Amino acid sequence: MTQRKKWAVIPGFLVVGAIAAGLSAWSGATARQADAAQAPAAANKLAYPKFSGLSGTNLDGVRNNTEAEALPRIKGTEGLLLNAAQGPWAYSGASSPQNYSPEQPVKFPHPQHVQKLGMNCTYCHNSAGKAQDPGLPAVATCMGCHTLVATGQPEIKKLAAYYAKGQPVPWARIHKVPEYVHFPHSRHANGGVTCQTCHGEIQKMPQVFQYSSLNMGWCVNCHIERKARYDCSTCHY
Amino acid sequence: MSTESGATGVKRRDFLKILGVTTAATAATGCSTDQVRKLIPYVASPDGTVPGVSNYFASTCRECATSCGILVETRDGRALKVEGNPNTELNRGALCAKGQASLQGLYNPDRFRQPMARKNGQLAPITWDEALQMLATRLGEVRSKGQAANVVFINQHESGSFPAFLDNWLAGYGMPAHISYDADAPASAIAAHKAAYGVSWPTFDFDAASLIVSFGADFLDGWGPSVPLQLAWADARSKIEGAPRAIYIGARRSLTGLNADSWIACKPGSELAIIQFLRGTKSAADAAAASDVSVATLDGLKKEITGAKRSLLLAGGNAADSAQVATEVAEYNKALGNVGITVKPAAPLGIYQRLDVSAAVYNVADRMNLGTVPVLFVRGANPVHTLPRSAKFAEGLAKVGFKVSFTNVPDETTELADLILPDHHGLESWGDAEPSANTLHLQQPSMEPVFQTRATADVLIDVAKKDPALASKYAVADYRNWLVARFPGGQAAHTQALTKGVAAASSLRAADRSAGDLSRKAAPGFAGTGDFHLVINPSPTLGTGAGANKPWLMELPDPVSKIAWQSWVEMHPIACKKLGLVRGDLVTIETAAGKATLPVYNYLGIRPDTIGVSLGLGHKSQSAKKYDPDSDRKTPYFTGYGRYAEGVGINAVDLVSGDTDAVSGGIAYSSMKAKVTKTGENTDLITTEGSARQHSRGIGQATTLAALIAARTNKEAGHDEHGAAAKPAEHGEGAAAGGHEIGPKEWGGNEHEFVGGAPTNFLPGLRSPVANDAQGDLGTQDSKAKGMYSEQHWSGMAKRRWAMTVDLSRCTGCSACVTACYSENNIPTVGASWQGRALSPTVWDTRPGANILKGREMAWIRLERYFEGADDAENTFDPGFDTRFVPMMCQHCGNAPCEPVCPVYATYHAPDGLNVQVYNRCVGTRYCSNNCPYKVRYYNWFGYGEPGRRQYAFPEPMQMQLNPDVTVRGKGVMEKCTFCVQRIREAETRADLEHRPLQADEFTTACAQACPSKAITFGDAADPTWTVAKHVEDERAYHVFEVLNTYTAVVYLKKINHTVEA
Amino acid sequence: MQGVLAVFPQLDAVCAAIRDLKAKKVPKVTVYTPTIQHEIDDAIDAPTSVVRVFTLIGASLGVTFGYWVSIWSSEYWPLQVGGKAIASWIPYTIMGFEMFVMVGCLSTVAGMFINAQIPRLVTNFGFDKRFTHADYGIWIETTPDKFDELERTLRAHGAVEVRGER
Amino acid sequence: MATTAKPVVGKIKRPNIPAAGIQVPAVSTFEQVDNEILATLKPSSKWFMGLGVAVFAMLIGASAWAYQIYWGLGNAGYVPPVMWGVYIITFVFWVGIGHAGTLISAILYLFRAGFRTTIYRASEAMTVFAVMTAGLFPIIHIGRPWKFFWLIPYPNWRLLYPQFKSPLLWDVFAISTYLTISTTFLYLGLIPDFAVMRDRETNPVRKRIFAMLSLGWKNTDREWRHFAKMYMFLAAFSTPLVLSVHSVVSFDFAMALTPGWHTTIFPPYFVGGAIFSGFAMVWTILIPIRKWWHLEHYVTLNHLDATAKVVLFTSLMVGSGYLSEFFIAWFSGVAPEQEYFWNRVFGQWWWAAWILLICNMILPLSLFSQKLRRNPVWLFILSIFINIGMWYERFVIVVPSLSHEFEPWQWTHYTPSWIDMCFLVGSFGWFFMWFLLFIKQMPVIAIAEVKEIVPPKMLHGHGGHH
Repeated sequence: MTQRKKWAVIPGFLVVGAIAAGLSAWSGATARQADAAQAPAAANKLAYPKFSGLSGTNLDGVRNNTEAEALPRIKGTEGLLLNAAQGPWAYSGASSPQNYSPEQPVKFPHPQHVQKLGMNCTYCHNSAGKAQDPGLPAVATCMGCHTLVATGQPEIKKLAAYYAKGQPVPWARIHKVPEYVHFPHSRHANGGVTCQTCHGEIQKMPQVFQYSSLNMGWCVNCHIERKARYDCSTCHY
Repeated sequence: MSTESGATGVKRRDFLKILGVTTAATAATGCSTDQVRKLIPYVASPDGTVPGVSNYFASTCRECATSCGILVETRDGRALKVEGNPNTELNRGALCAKGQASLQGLYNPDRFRQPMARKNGQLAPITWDEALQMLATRLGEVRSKGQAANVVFINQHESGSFPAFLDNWLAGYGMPAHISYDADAPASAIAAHKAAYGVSWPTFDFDAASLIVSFGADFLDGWGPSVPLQLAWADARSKIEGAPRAIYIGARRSLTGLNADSWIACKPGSELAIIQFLRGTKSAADAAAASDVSVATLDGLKKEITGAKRSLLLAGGNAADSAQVATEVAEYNKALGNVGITVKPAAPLGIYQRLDVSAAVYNVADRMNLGTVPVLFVRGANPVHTLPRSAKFAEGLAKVGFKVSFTNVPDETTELADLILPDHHGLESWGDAEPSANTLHLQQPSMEPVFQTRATADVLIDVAKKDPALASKYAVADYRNWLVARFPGGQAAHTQALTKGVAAASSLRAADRSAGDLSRKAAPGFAGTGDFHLVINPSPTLGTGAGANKPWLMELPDPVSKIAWQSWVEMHPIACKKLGLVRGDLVTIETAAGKATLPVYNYLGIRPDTIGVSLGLGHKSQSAKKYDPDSDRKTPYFTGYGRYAEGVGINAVDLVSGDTDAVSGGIAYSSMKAKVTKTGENTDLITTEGSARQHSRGIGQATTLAALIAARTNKEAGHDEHGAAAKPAEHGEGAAAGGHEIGPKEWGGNEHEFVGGAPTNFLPGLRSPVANDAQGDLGTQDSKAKGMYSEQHWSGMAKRRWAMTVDLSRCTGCSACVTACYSENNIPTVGASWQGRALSPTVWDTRPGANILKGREMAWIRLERYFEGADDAENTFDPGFDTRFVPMMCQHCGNAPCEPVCPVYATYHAPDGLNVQVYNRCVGTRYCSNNCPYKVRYYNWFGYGEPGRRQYAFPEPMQMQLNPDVTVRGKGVMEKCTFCVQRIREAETRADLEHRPLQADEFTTACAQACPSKAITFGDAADPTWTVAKHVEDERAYHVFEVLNTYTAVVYLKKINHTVEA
Repeated sequence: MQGVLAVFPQLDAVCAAIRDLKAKKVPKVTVYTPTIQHEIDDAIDAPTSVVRVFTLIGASLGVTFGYWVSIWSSEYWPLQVGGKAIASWIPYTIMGFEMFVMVGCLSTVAGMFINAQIPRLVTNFGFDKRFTHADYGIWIETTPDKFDELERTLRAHGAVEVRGER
Repeated sequence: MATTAKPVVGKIKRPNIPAAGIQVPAVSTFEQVDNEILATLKPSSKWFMGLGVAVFAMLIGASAWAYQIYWGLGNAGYVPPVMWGVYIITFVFWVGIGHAGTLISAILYLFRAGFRTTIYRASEAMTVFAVMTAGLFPIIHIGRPWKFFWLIPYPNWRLLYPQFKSPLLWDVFAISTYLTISTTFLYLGLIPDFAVMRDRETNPVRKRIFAMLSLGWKNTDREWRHFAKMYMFLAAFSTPLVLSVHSVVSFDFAMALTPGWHTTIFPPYFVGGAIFSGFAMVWTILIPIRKWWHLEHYVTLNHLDATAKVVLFTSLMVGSGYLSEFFIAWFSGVAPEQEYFWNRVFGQWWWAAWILLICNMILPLSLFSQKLRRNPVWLFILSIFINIGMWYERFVIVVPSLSHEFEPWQWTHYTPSWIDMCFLVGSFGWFFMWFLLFIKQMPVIAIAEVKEIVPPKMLHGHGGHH
């Protein structure tokens, strides 16, 4: 009768919009996977589950990656599942950004110290098991070795200069949860969470980058998986 | 972007460079994302310091002469909170509001930051070297001119070695012993104690007494060693068997009077007649005529005293003859055989040892005005403010050649000094105190100095070292070493003792002083003309003015009038009616010495022929410059008494002639008659009081001792285990006495049956032992045990039910808990002149207390003070009213009305029974507050916690006081009492790290910790090993607004009134 | 598209033309009217609109979604508020109702759009401006060979203008 | 517009709306309808002035909002525990205003009340703009408006969803549904009129715009058939919706346990009040419009008389609501409730309570007089009083209750501040800005629907019966 089917442009727009949104979500997820891949392969071991879309949400908390399968399944309402914690909307404006990797005033190579020399993390970050704060080594701690070791290297010279002036090294901060979140390192370290769970394979990072998103869904998923409390007042007060 | 951002500032970062590490996941002093980009480690780790873990340093409080032991919590090198030291006999872990607020003296934004000297009439910063040189030169000059004997050193009175040390130093230069001045000291009582008992302060044993009679001795208002007295009072009064009855005699019912069971409202100045009647030297009729108290009452009093098994009579007051009254009272104590039993001169407190009275400072003023004082030193004391104008102290100062101040904050006296050598704050200094013989309270710095200040003792040592004649006497490095050297056992023992803060040792004692020149004796009675007697009392929180630069104390409503940030005059409603005054009307008070215009507070507890004014406010700068909240709030403010005190209220001392008590030499404050004239203007009272009556709503409930004992007897006799008789306190049935009894019966009733058959009668203990049972019989089984709310849940949270009891028989209304809460929970003060709201887009309300006027105080715990009785106060004077003090905080209801109305789960019920407020989730609809029957939710109307905002409550360096465990709230967020959830979580974490379960009473909340009456108990009510679980079962227990079915976790224990047995 | 367009100023004229066309079983007739006239409805005697099916489906989906989103999200992270049941259907009825109305209405509108074939981009075809003003019209989609016959029929019933479009 | 019943073949009835009685006898042809109504769309200098005033008032509100977002809510008059004040009062006020429009366009449609035809478009537009105004206030009044999106259930990385038991969330759903539906209703009703305008417009740009807005509407029988069905369903949905929206708004209060709020009478009492205030606003808007644009023969005195009867009825409804509140407070025996109501009328809030009682209960009684019902000047004056009275009704509900609650220690007083007033002024500016823009761009009287009650041209005399 009349010119018909022109109205089809409207659902058309909707379809295009939906595809665009899906693509953006997918690319967000793949970007994260790519980041993880940047780090040594083992980092993927505890990597966050792959994006499976919102449809993947179910109350059983079943995750798509095989590593997680090995962990105890969470039944019933405990399953705060959440693939929603991935994708472009997963950005937490309040936390420091994922993959943030500022240059440090002294280029401290973790692989050299940890992998080659076999130093323990808590040698330097000595209050990780005792306090809220993991602690940074005092310059004097560095100089304990570096008055003798590798003194000729330019980075060590920088370090020695700080020490000589009696100044601390102004390390650039990488990981930061918002002020209203309490993250006691001690409780995590003592509860069997390895450093690598959150920080990635930090022993292999020549320059440290933020491995995890530090967003709330990321925190809560791990809490449920590890049977830690997930009450709000556990972290927020 | 983060609105929960906390404080940050240049200073803090500088500070960390020197000191320590910080940050990581801690909330709070936090800093918004872009502000902290650096992690600063130690250069060299101090031993035993773990970043992010608190260290506690035992030390001694220097806010008043009492010298309570304190524990200073420090984190990453900065002091966070001051608490009482539980190791001391004196204060047993308790601490008053003033002591808590010492932290704000430490971090006061207006503290001197380095030495200053007057150059061309202006104070200008100089270096310490220059300053010391200047001082040494001056001292040399004075000595060479032979004027040393005329030098005066006025020191804020303190107990311990320093006074003797100072006297020795002065003697070295040929200068006379210093004047140890304390405007707050109870001069009349000290003089009487010395005369009658031979010691300046005996121990009072309230526990041994069965009757306490106070003649104007306001021992709960900061009179004498207030914390120890309050502890003793509360312990004695909360006993049920043999608890003492208390009678207060005075023209104004002070906080002590309100806590007493009876008030004998005698005419001001007539206490002498009453004690003389009691001692038999005056007839009842004469005494009755003098005191305007009926003969029957006086006879009754005498009968009670003589009939009491053991009585304790105390006398204070600051009238012209108060010392004489006190002496007679002390003699009467002797006659009654109380000495050695309730009054123990054999166990004296040394805190007023070597105190000089005001008369001695008058003498200095006179000498200054004669021009005979070449150099004046002042340290801590502020005579320009605390002395009456007639002393002409400020005028005298102008005639002194060289004035040196060691005071570390600007005040009226220091402002006129030529050289300022700021002392360390008490929390940065070494020292000691000897409150009782051979008990030494040690004082040690809890942190590095905040500013470039130096301990006065160290300065004295340094100066002496520059003098060849004295150098050999001062061969120690500093005062600390001097202290250590004379400590028995030396360095090692001293270090060991510091861990406890107390040692069995004695300080270097200085000889006691005579009252001195008493030439300005006041005539007994009230001078001048006028219809009213003016009684003046030191403020329980601000003293005579020292507290006014600390916003916590300024914001703390007066325990009696509930007014903050303002001076007021108390008048009885009868007097108000006669003069046609309503609450808040401005009146002019005129005495022979001066006049002031003040708003009227109509107070039941003052005689109709008397008006009352409090000391503590009225700080004003001598300079022409006035504090400008717009420009001055960003920089230190070195005039007046700092930004918080400047221009607030009036100084009541300006209304008195300044004559002294004939015996003690203390200022006779209450010695003037006053004319009161109506100005016709009205101002708003800056008060937190809405209605002073509880309108039969059973908020503060009471029972009588007799009823309690009768019920116990019944129960023991096996009558009616479960009936009303077993709980006599319930619903006021047993409390007919006084006729003011209030219980749920009067509102709502308890005869109703609720839907679902939920029981409405109060069952002892919490109705809901664990949170998820809060639904009572109405809840569905399915929801009760869902997730974390199941007791079987892995988190185990639902096994606990955090709860609190408040024993109203102990609570005196002192409000120390309020300040403790401010300190622990980073609660902003909102009353400062720059924090007001905008009256137009560009004009701000700069009245002090403008926000309080709008009801916006943030105190998570508030002290409600309700009167019962005296209903027709406008027409008849009835001294027989009862007062209920109710600390009101979040009740952590099992069925919380606030929770279901929040659209975003910002408040919800945690499985362990807490009513949680998640600040970062809050969008600020304020619906929760509307729905809270207890009205205990507080809202951030402005960015009080946001640095850089006009209303920022923590001007640098005050942000260092912020507790890193507690989020600093941004604007637009609701907040409320959390039951100190940070302490709960910290204790749980600690127990977890140590692989053990939580111990009973392992920790407590800040309010409970601070309470000088030990009225608050906190803990897990679901675990019978905790004390609180026993308290909730108490026969006096009740919930506020039980009829609303909220199942609160805060249980109140009824006040016990001690009525006279007929 | 080809067809014949007739303009009628009077209501009874167009009704008569419709009845006649119907009787002659002329297919693909479109009637234009400036407003709803029951006489025309009566003449056309069209089947009931299928929009109501859209309404039913939309409203059912809406009420289901309203309940589902509130119940599911309450159960998803169970938090107790005020001692109430975690998922409580009584208050959730409001969500169910509002979604019932919202989705029901929007799907009704969608149903109308689909069935009435709007939005359409081209209106210059088989249409005359007068139809939105005061006149009635009939458009018959047909091949040019039938134009004359139809014109005659339409004019007979009072069409003031008949034009063929090709 | 549009009939719901399939006409019986052979017995043509023009059954519904015109039969209800109120007609427009002075309008005789379709041409006249088009010409007269479209003539109102020519902007006049008066209109520009009015728009200027409205935009200025709106800008006052907008700048006040910017100021408030920067500084926080402290500059408003809030005195805790009076945590809600002018913003919520104004919110409820505007939501209430909106109700008359939906009542007229939907409920009266279903009831076949003929007088709705000429006034429904203006009322529906009023609804949309009133709800748009109201919808801003919950956002304005919250402390952190930038977090408002947390009230919307959408999948997020926090894993958190809103709390569906909160009456505020019900509000979010109710108001957003209401806004969506009334906007849809307004727009769909406009489509045939857009087609008229498209075809009568000569300016090519405007023509293009109207062409887009009309969605290619051609007035075909097929369109009308589905349109009529849809219109009926929309009206059927809107009827319970309009009753539910103000009931849900009343739940904000009724669900709380505050004395003065916690009462079961609120939903009907709020809905009655909403319709009452909405009709008053319809008068405030329509009486000047009919005068200035000479539309008296469209909106006749008969129309005003009919609306006045509705106002009188709803006034009696709210009046009995007020009285029963007092009765229940007395009857309940609950002390805080009794004290609160005493305080409301004879205590610190007596002035507000009496303003509302006089404006809402006493003055509308004048409408028992037919003479006054047919006096546009009096109706206009009365409408202003009713608007004031209804604003105060919400004031009396919100503020005195909160200021005089269970806890006597927290009893307080409240006075709005300058910024509260800026928002109040701004809300009127915002509302009238949209309304003024609307009436000069779109026909304020529904063209197609008016044509329905105008006798059609007939070839053989007048057919049908009217």
